[in-house]
Amino acid sequence: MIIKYFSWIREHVGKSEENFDLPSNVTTINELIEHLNGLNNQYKHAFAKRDLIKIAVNKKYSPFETKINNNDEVAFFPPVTGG
Amino acid sequence: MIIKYFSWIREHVGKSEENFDLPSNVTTINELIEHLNGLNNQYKHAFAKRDLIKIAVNKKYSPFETKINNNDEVAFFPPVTGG
Amino acid sequence: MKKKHTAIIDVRIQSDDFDVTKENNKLQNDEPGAIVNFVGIVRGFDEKKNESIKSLTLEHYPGMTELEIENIVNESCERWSISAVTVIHRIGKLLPSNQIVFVGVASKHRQDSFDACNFVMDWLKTQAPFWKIEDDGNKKKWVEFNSRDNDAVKKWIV
Amino acid sequence: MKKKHTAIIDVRIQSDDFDVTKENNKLQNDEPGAIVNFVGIVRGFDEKKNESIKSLTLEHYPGMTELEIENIVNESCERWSISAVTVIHRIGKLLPSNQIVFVGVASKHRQDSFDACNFVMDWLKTQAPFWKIEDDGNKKKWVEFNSRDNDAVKKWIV
Repeated sequence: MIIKYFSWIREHVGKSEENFDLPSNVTTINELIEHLNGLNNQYKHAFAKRDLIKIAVNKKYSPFETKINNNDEVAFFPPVTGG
Repeated sequence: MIIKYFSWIREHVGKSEENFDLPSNVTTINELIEHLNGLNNQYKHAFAKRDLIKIAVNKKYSPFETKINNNDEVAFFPPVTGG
Repeated sequence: MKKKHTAIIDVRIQSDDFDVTKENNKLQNDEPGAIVNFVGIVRGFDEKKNESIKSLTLEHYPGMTELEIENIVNESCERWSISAVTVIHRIGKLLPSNQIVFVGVASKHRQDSFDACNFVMDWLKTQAPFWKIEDDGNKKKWVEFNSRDNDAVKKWIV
Repeated sequence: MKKKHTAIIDVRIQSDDFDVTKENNKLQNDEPGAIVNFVGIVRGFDEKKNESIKSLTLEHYPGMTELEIENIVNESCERWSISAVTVIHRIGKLLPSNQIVFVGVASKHRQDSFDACNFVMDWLKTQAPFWKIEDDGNKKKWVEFNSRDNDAVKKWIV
């Protein structure tokens, strides 16, 4: 799967995008975040404040409970500040 | 007094502006219209439809009952259609 | 309670066309974050009468027009926080697709500009002494007042 | 019941500046009587933080940004009678007084343009994936989401 990071989440994670092989036991966004948090402290730091994290699955806003699979594009970003 | 006419009221009256000596027995817009109606049919025609006549006294919207004197500028026009 | 009046107000009645980009540049007083423009355009077709229009000609009441528009703009400055307002209304002969009226409002926060621009246009339509005569190529007809415009101002009467 | 979709829709994400006069000319499809524009301007001062701003830089989510804005514009075309809509949002580095966003809506009747333009801006502020980082000359700070913007969209939820 492709995972994209934007704004300060990108800065915390240290990359804007990564190709990621989704483990078979990871089936939701919530589980993906838990999995990433286990990898290193950068992810932990990025995902620390859940209420400041927005999620898009295949470029559509999606909740933490969304089911995902290895073909999805997932993006994490803070609340938007354009306009 | 100066009387101004606009749009189709101007066309009916046949002039856009006139200098007019207000007779002493004419003290309101209503009386002025009655007085003008007595002068000729052009005024009568212009003032026939009261609900289509707007009045300004000294460039301010004013009702038919407004008191007027010989120093005033009075204007008659139909509902506005700008913009 | 009335707001402090510090808006820069510019009201112009002119036969010349206007350029929205230039007008917006002039509205950039006091660092606005938002500018809302209304531009009215002459249409080539009168739907009510099902007639095409070759041209229209606008007359107005010099002196009173400016006073009425300034009153409306002043009222908008009391209701909303605004940094600058420009109103331009053209007179004389205009052709379909020509610009006829411009209202530009600058403010810090966008909703003030949206509401004030809407307010100024609605009241201008019912209060500013302009009259249009339409020419369909054969005959000329004075445009009749549109009762929709009386309905439009009701939303501002509280 | 949904309105027929015949509006011409143009959504652009670009680093280049835009010219409102040119954009308005392009909006003159299907003889509109009314065009309403919103232009957002970069301010040189952050009132919340009481800090001056030297520049800001915008990043966005290519692909999703366009989808989100198109969804908002399509929704506006279903709610109001509109002939054309243009949305331009700039990205990259911008300086105070620079234009940052343009929403232009053309329609026959002015209230449709006012409401649709206001609607598109309100939803763009809460939904379109853009993020601003402000530079005050010493340090850079990501702009925080403004809760006013969540309040602003409430007026459209019926």
